[in-house]
Amino acid sequence: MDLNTKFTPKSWPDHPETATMEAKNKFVGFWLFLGGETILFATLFATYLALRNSVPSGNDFSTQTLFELPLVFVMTMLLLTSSLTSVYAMYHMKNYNFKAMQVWLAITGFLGLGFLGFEVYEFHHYISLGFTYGNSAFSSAFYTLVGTHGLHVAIGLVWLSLLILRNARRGLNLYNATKYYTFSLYWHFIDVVWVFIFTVVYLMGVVG
Amino acid sequence: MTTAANTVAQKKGFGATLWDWLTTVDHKKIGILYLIGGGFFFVLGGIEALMIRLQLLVPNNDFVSAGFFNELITMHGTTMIFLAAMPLLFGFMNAIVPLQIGARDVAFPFINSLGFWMFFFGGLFLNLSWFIDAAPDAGWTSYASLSLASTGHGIDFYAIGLQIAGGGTLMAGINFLVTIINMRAPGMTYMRMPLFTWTTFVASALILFAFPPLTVGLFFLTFDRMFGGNFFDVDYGGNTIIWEHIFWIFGHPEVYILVLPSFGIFSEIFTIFSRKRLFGYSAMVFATVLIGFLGFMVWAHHMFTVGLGPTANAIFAVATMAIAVPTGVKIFNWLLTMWGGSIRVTTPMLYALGFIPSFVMGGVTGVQQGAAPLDYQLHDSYFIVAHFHYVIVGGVVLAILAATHLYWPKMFGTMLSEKLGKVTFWFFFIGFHMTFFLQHFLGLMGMPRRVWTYNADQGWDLFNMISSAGALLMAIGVIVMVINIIMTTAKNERVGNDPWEDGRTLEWAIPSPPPFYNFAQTPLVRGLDTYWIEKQDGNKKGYIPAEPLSDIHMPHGSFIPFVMSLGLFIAGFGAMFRVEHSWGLPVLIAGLVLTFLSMSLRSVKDDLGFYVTKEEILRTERGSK
Amino acid sequence: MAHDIEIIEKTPAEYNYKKRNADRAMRGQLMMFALMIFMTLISFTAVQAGFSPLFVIPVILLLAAVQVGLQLYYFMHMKEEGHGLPAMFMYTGVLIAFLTVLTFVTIVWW
Amino acid sequence: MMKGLKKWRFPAMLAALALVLSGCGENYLSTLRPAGEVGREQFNLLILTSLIMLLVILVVVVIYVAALVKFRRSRLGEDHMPQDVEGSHKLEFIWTAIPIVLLLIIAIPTVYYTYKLGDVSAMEKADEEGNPEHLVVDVTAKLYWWEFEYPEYGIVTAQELVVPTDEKVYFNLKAADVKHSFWIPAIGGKMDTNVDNLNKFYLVFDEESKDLKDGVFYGKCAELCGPSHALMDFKVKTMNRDDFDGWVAAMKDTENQVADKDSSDAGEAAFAQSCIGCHATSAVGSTGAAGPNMATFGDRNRVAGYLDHNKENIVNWVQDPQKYKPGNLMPAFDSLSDEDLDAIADYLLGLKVEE
Ligand code: HEA
Ligand code: HEA
Ligand code: HEC
Ligand code: CUA
Ligand SMILES: [Cu+2]
Repeated sequence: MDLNTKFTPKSWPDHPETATMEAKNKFVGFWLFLGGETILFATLFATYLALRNSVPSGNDFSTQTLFELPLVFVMTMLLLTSSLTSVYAMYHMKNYNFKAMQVWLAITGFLGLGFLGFEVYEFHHYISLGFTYGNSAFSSAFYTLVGTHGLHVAIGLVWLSLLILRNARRGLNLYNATKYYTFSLYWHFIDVVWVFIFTVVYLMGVVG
Repeated sequence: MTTAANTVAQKKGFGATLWDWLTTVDHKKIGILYLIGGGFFFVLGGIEALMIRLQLLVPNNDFVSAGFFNELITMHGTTMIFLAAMPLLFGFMNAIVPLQIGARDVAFPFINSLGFWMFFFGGLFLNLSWFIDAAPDAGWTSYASLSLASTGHGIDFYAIGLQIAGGGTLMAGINFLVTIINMRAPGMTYMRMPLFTWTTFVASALILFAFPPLTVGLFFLTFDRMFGGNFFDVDYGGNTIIWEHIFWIFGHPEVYILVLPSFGIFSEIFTIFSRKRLFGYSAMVFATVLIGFLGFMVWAHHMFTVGLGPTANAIFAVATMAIAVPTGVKIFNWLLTMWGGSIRVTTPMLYALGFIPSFVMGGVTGVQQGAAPLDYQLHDSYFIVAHFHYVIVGGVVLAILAATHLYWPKMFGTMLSEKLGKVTFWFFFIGFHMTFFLQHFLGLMGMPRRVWTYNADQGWDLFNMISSAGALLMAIGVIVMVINIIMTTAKNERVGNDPWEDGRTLEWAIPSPPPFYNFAQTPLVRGLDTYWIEKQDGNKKGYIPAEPLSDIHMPHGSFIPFVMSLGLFIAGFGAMFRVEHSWGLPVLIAGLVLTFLSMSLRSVKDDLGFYVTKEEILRTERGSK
Repeated sequence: MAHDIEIIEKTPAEYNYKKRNADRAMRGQLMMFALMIFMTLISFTAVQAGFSPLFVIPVILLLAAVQVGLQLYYFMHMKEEGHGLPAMFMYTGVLIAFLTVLTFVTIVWW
Repeated sequence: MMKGLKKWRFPAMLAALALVLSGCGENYLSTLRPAGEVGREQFNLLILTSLIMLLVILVVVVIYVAALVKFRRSRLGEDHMPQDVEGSHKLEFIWTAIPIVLLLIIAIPTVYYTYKLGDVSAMEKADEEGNPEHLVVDVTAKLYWWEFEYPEYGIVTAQELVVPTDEKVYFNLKAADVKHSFWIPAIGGKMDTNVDNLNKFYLVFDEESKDLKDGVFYGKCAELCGPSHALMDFKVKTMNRDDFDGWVAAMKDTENQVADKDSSDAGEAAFAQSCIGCHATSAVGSTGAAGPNMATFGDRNRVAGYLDHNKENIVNWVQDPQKYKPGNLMPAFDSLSDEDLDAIADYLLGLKVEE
């Protein structure tokens, strides 16, 4: 395949993300990777549930005293919206509308950045209260679960920036269409994990 | 860079050859690298085993100290499982599976190479613990209360080394999965895949689901020991049972990751040397999948004595026993494959024949352990040691040795000596039963495992001595095999496509060793045992091409996997010595930066591979005739 | 292999058909998004309203599961063709994930 | 094969196998010579499963040998082309069904005994006066020694567990530092002592131990717990209820037996000087001491759980405990004079509650 093969919206395949053998491999491989990630997060969730509110005596941090829902709600909205914007980006990718795709991706990135900013603020706030990583089993489990998710967001942002910058002048082709597509899968997956985090960690935490 | 991967290696200087191996992404070469790496660690683990047996030769022995003994067993178990058995199997999977499905390469050649180098550097990291500070000493299971209490950096080496090697394994697993899903030749439906391919597929799926928990567990351990985490520290609200669950959620599937490919290898051997198709092929496939699936439901049988309560114990006991059924289906199908066949007892077949009774013995003791109340007696006694060496050595190691003889001609183009092969077998086989059979009784007679020494006159002296003598016989067997390999390589008598004469699957249809692009034309598959069908139909070429001869697209070699793994290796040291040395943190960061920079380099620098021209293919094909 | 890619020019009719389909799909996605936001709102309100945990927890867990299903099936296109294998692996993953979580909330104790 | 196996033969085979196996190992240590109800139930399960397993192995080996004999290429000729068969549903059904049946035979007693052995509901039961109905022993496993507390009687001992015969004895198991596992092979299966929680189980002791070789059953630590895991042995003395009650009374009598610095006994004085901080000499108390309780030291069978019980070993031990149990938590007392050591050893050997 030649990278410089130029497509038009009319010659652009219906499924550019799986149009070549390499693309098919990447597509399947990435889905499998997400299958593995499911277990990774499940283990983290399981551990968190087992250690939730498990603190040494004399330490009175608990989900109920710690978590504040308004912040979490804003974060949730940011991330959910970014999921939608990345859907828009893929919509334009499939229509071979490179510019629009890049714009929607950039928006996705900014929403993600906003989310991450709030998360950093949240962690910073907890730490200033004395709820540090080493405070208790509860704190370790909390930071590791939520932090691993945050790390995924951060990695996603780096990935996205590289994609946007690297291809800015090249435009869409069958070589990078899969890369964009797998990125969007990844981004949705991060959202999936967050849905469970806000439910299991924050909402259930506040309920008690 | 290496457009010249096709120029024959002999013409190159040492530097170029080395560079070629460091950068190769060819699945056949990576297979060989895995064999070299795994073989090295197998000998290392074997030497550790010999030292264990030497220490236990007589009561109150002081050949090694108590602390050193614990390091020995830990490193023996860890090395054998993660750095010997699995990589050796990966070696054969890499070398053979793409050929069996008629592919030119694996789905992700780059990731394949990355997987190897991560395994290699992880193993190196782990074993450097012998020279730096201390080796891990909390058993290969590294139960949390002890592994947190262990002083020195031993456990840190374990956690970080396995993390790196485990990452490599996960990548290898995904790579095999996608290869088998996407790269099959036309006509190669799932139900026409050779059993070795099937078992590789299921084992890789197990890797995909079992290794993430290990990753998480090791992270917890790393954080608890090095970064102030409290997952397992009871004083801070932590819980050590979590580690046990996580470890065995990984650990039990792990043993099936080992044994399923071994089953696959034996399935190939039974069909080839019985000159008969596999009896009950679809049942075999189904059993493989079922074993893989059930493998995830039984982990707590390692924790019967932990105090999970009768309900949990009962559920896991019954689930455990269920695995005997699909495994039995396999055993009987193999027997019936032989039945009515024309059995030729070559060296590989000899191993397969040795495997059946040995593995059944190991399997049935497993079922006994699955009976929870009985396991209260057996757990952590030498009975367990006997059980798992019967299944691992009698199943996995025999399979590896068998595959070495079976696939050597395919991988290297020369036949290992049959005579020496049989000598190896008999020494190894007799030594194996001598070592481990009596250990069942040692366990029943009250001997706990992982004991550094024992007092005389508890009734264990004689059996231990016999057991130790057996280990020596195994060592002789392995040494004979090494001699065999050296002699064969020196003689270098070339063999043709199908040296065993009764080959059935696609890998036997092409030259030994295959050209770097494997199949000049992608084959068309018409049924199970493709090559056999074509042979029966008198097809001289060995397979029907599914495409006209045309240029072949191949990936470039790359040095990046090596550098990425090196970066992680360096970062590991930084993480470990972060607290006591000021250089720790910078080294940690530098290593990670190296890894991520080379990774981004890879994703930014497009690598579209190169084409092998038609003429070149024709030249090569003629040359190999 | 890669170099076999043929470039097929769509006829205007085909192109319009594709475009219409894509637009319809996109409207569907938007609907799903609205639904997700709605469910999120319900979850947060249910918790804020202070109903009994015995009621709230199952409800929010259910909503989370549904929402995740929507993400997977719509946003990640798992409902579309060619996703049988990814779906199979995801389901297996989810099953094992469920078992893991179940274990940790039942037989890890103090 | 199954045809020849008439109904009555099965129990007979069970008995035969049991007989053969019970020749194995020492009666104070072997799971094959059970001396208690729990161990016996487990042993029966062992015999039952072993027989079934032997049957499985036999079937496999018979088919295997027959195939090997009948279908060798050397017999059939080089050119023999076997007929390809795809499989056989009938056969496949058979070898799925029969193992399932065999497994059910194992599964039923397995589940039954899992619940039976896990039943500790009687532990908390008390009679009208509030006295517990059953003997409960709290076991604490520590880096390389065992502490046994009898909460009902307010006494504590170490290294040697003393229990009455012919009744259920319940155990609370806990580890103080890292995980260990409590195992008396001849009496019954083990249970882990976790650091996280209490584990509970029961054992029954049938046989009085005085007739055994050392007069005790052997107990082992079965979970890797550090360098001296191999040496973390303990001993079990079993006696009839009357003797046991006598022993308890004697233990209670040590209430005020505290080593005195000013004692005329040089050993006692030296002990009070250096050792009392970790080793109590009165059996009345509770768990939690840094070192083993010494109130019954003279009655014991071993020094530090595994060394022969003589003066020389005591002296050697005190001078350099690390040499004998690497990693244990007792500091070396190499500065004590030989006389002091000698006197301490004598003093310790004199600490007895049995005649
Ligand atoms: C290749 C590795 C491998 C394999 C294949 C197996 C296979 C099995 N294992 Fe094993 N096992 C280990 C490796 C393996 N194991 C290791 C390494 C450990 C110890 C880890 C540690 O603590 O360090 C261990 C420990 C272990 C335990 C924990 C013991 C303890 O610590 O207390 C248990 C308990 O149930 C168990 C059970 C089984 C069972 C039921 C099988 C079954 O899959 C076996 C099935 C096979 C057969 C049964 C034979 C063929 C069947 C027939 C011929 C049909 C008819 C049979 C019947 C009706 C019975 N194993
Ligand atoms: C793949 C897995 C695997 C394999 C192949 C083996 C192979 C062997 N094992 Fe291993 N073993 C384990 C996995 C394995 N083991 C595990 C997981 C444990 C538990 C660890 C723990 O408790 O944490 C264990 C524990 C274990 C113990 C119990 C330790 C204890 O509890 O105290 C013993 C004791 O006998 C033992 C012995 C042996 C022996 C004699 C071999 C033999 O089969 C080895 C044969 C190989 C050789 C003898 C090498 C020969 C080579 C040479 C001699 C060099 C030749 C020289 C040149 C080529 C230059 N092993
Ligand atoms: C810091 C605490 C400490 C001090 C002080 C100490 N010991 Fe110990 N001692 C221990 C521990 C812990 C053990 C158990 C070691 C083991 O078995 O692993 C032990 C075991 C022993 C044993 C073997 C016990 C048995 O039941 O068989 C003897 C004898 C002994 N100590 C004697 C002494 C004498 C004599 C002194 C003083 C001179 C002394 N100890 C001082 C901690 C201590
Ligand atoms: Cu305590 Cu082993
Ligand atoms: Cu297991």
